[in-house]
Amino acid sequence: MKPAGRKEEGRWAWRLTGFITLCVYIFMFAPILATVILSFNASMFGGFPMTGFSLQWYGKLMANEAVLAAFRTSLWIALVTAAATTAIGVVTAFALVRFEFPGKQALSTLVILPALVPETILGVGLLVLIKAVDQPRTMLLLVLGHILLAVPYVVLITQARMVGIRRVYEEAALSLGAPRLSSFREITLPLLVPAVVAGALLAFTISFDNTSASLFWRPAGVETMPTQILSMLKISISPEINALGTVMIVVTVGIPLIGGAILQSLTKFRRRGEPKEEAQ
Amino acid sequence: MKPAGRKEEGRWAWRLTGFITLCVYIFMFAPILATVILSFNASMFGGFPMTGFSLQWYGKLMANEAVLAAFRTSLWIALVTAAATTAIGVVTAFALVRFEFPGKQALSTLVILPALVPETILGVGLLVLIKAVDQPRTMLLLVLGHILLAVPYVVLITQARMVGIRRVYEEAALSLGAPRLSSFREITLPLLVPAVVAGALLAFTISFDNTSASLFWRPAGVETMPTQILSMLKISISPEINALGTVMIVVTVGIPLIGGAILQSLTKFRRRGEPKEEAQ
Amino acid sequence: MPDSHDTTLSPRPVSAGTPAAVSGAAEANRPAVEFRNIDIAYGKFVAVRDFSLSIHKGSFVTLLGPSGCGKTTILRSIAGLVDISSGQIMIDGRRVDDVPIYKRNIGLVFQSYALFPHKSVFDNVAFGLKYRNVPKPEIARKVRQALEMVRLPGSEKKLPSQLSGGQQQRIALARAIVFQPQVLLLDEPLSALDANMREEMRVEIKKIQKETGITAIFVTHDQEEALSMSDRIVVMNAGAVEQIGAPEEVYETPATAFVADFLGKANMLAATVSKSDVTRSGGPTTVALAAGQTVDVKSPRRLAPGCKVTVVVRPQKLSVGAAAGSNRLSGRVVSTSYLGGSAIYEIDIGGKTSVRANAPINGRVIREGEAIEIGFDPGGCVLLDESGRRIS
Amino acid sequence: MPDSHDTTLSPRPVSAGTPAAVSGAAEANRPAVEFRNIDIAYGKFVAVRDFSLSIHKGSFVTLLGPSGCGKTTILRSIAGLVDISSGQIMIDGRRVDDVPIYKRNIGLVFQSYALFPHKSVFDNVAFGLKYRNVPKPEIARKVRQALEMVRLPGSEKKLPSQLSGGQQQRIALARAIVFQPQVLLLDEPLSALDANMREEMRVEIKKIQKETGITAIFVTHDQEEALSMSDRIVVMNAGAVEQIGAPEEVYETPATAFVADFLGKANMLAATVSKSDVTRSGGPTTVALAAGQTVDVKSPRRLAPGCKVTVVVRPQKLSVGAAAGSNRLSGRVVSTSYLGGSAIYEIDIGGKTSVRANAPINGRVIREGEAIEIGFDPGGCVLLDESGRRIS
Repeated sequence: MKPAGRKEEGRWAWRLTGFITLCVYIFMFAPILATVILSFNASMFGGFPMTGFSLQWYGKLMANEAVLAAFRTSLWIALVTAAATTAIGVVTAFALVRFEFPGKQALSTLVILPALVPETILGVGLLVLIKAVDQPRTMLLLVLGHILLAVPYVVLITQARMVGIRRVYEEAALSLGAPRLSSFREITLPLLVPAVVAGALLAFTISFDNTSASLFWRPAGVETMPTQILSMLKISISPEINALGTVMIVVTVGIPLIGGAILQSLTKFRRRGEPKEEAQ
Repeated sequence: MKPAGRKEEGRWAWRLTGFITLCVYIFMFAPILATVILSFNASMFGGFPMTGFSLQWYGKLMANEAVLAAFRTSLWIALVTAAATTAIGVVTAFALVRFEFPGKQALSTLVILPALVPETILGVGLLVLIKAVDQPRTMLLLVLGHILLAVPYVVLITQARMVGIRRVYEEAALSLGAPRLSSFREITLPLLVPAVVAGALLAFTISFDNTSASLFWRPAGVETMPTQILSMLKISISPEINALGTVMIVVTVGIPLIGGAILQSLTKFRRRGEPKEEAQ
Repeated sequence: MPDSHDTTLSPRPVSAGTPAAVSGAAEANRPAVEFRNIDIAYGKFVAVRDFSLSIHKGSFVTLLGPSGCGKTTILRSIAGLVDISSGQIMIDGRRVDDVPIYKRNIGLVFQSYALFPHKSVFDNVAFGLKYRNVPKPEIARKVRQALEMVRLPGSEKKLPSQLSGGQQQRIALARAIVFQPQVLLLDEPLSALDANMREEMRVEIKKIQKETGITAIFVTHDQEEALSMSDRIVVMNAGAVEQIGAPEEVYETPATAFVADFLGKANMLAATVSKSDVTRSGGPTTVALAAGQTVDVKSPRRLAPGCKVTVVVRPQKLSVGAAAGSNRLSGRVVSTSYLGGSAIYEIDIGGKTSVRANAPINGRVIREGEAIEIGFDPGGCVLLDESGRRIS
Repeated sequence: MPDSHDTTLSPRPVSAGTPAAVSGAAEANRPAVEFRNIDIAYGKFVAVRDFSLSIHKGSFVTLLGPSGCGKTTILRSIAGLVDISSGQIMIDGRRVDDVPIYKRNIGLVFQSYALFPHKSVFDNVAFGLKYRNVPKPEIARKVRQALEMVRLPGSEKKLPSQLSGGQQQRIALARAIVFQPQVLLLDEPLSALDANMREEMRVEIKKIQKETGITAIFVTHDQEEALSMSDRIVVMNAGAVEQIGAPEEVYETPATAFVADFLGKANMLAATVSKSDVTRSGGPTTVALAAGQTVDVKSPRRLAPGCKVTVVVRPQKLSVGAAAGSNRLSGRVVSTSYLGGSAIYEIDIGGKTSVRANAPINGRVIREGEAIEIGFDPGGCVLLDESGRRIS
């Protein structure tokens, strides 16, 4: 169907939109582009015009033990967070969508709340609490903190998908003789896969990128990538930062994009040949 | 309809879920509760048991010029961000959902991307860019940065609602003689209100709570609430922090909750008397 | 095509070879499904009240009623998807109240097909066999037979999304019957299909049910489906049974005003008995309609003059114009709906009463505003008493 | 109720008092809507091809066809919601191709009602009047009249969500006619309603259209709706017109095989002319069916023996059993669908050909497997030539 406002009338609206959107996205992508491009700058001093192409800053990064340690720490935490939140998310979403139990309504509301509770508060709160009960900050606490931050989003994603998986599929499997666990494993879980993958990727990104909570909770001497960058920034904005930023971009944007692409091609494969909607 | 797993079979699943969820939420809410409770502690030293009820730490906050300045700065930025992002969100979502134009598909993808780009990257990138073009960090930059961070979420919320508002409503208004702008104002906009309110509240919270981007972008000497808390934490975890945390909780959780409640009661009022779905 | 399958899909009696089968002398005349005084309540809402029904092996029974009448709830209770509050459900003589759904050996066909979207047609149909530990070559053979039976041979590798609605419902049917369940439950399986496909599937389902000899319970709100497919119809309203009987019985002699109205929108004319032949019980009775005119009706028993009755006449039983017989009413056409082979007339017969007549078109369609004569055979109507029950 | 409104809602002629009205001597015989060689294409897909139609003032014209045939596209082009690629659309003699939708003065009723959910019934109905700068007291009066006309007086303060589907569609109708548009466009307005409500609304819409004398264009895929409501039917297929005519004309003498099949699923029997009366043009012609039997048909012109034709007979025109006349075919019942007043028989007449007969039940329903005689009047069929067009 052609747009309703084909004539002159509609144009002003989307011209304005186009302009605003363009501004927002230039504002968003120009910095990223600048970071990536300048990371290959040969010059010691950041800034355009570039003086030549060089990989020296990446070389410097690879030789920087502190950076490598921070990268390993972040990666490890992010992977554990992704795995744990995904498992929690699937079970919670299944229980929330498929079963009736006392307090379900309350629990549903609680799921949304923490996504609204700002990190600053969670960060301060946890610190206050462990100080109140006189405990040290440990890596376990940091990982648990990241899981806490990511769980609501993963539950929301899985829950949304779960609602979309009609109960009749499970009822059909049961009626055909598959016990409950088999029905879940054979029918529900495969249909949940897109949400599981999306949730895991999101949890990974949330954890890998987390700055403020990590600042609050990390044990003494432990740096994650974002805190490492922050502490390096305090010294100076060196071209090494550009290289580190580019690595961050590759990990936190590249991985989800690749994951999303794989997911989409999987879904496409499944939908191949699905009857098209009516033309008019 | 009763749950399908009424007998023994389903129980293990939701018992496990209940347990996990309980752990997560204790982990989440215990710190918050601790912060709020300890903020009324009479003792100089945080920690249980409490020695008495006192409002002295709130009094101290009110006398702390730095804290008051940070609060005013954060509030001001959050309000501007909420207003700007909401306006951008409505126009963009309308254009994306209702009009066909070249590059629409690309633009739709771009809308999702920035929500995936981590704050650390945006933070670093913007810094790198302004250093590359040799500009100082200003308040305008900080506000623009916050708008940038909040826009994708607001667009997503508004877009989701916009998709739900069927085009026939607008077509009906047009066929009845209302020009395009009147149709938008009388029909589309009122139906979009829930998304607009939700988007504004979310933008407010995102801005008010932002730590990492503010750390990167704030002009020298400017503190927002989260950066203020961080810098106070570097000195010590004083009971004053508890009081400040409690204020943050009230602003960032209380305002959206109240907004949501008002919104829900509005929607309920509208839906009153809607024919119930069939019992079986 | 239907001839190409062998007898493994035509289990007469149904129980042959099924795991839960019980053999014995009493088997032949034991009902396939039996409800004994079932109540089903959700909290305070009673969905089904004191429902009893016994279903013969190999028969096709339809639960017919408006939405919310409890028909789907009953179907789901046989499957074990809904708990009964009291009473007993027996499948093939075995009480199943505490048997979980996956052990009940029933075939279930849903309104929304419910084919597993991520599994091929083969895997969908084979699903029930797999959980019955049927050996693989046997599964392949049975799936092929089932697909031939629903006239979709060779579709094993397709995904459900590649099939049309009608094809999906055929696959769902194949999936539900391939493991020879004791009962086949069909929950409004035709209502998601478009009109042409619906009629085709109606014939198809009935044919397959006959060939396999399976006991089928069919739920619908569509009177045409119920009349054309069933051996017996259970008409339900508000959780209770209104009438149970063969299609002809339910249509021709509705037990209550509800049944008369729900099946075929009968004309209901309030009347008072003015004269009745005292000598014969089935004799002619003359009633004065509240609308003002007088007609003869045939009553199964003698009615006292002055007795209030409702005369129920189906639109199809009313002849119009020249075809109207001796038992006549005169009126004026309020509206005419031309339907091609026939026309529906709404006729004002005075006293703010209008009747509907559905008559084949002989010659000219009578237009709005014209005077018209309508007539019906005294035996072509049913009389209801003041409480809305049929006088018999 | 319909008597309680005054003449402001019954504008004959339609143009009286409407802002866009053009007065003049030629007004009376100018068509209300005229399409001149319309093409509508989306990119490379041609939705409508060379469509011409002239619609008389006050008439009820239906665009009938399967989904995707372009009927909705044409309707939307009148409203201005779809651009035409070439040709002209005239409303009341004025070319509207470049007039934006909100200046076209048309009333539009949607399948999904499209009532503004956040506005009361009053505000919904008053919407069109408000944008025509009607004074407030006048608005209140007109809204009240419109609500009385759709038999929902007093519902002004309700919200659409408080109304049933049928009630919502009545309000939508009131909203579309209250400002006396030049044309009323109805886009499958009944298809979201349940069967009983649909029949009621069919009568209602037709009645209101007659009373107001408004020109109505109705889009549907339902042949019953088209036949029962229309003054003229435009049967469409794949973007082109198949036949235009009165309901009786389209039903009794379908111009093409498509029309015969789409309206009432006619039997199409391949045949060869074996003998024809050379002396008279309308004389009896004997044809040999491909199925093997021989029947007499009436041809409008002389056909040479050996000529291939298709005999189109509607299921309703076939008499069965004792009622079958002299022009007989014998066969065997393959399936019987009991429908209450009548039954549909699928009858195998040999040569792998089966025909459907829809016959009223006289006495006994004939069951599957029984032998049966069917007959039809030689004038009760239509002959198509080899290209599928009616022989005339």
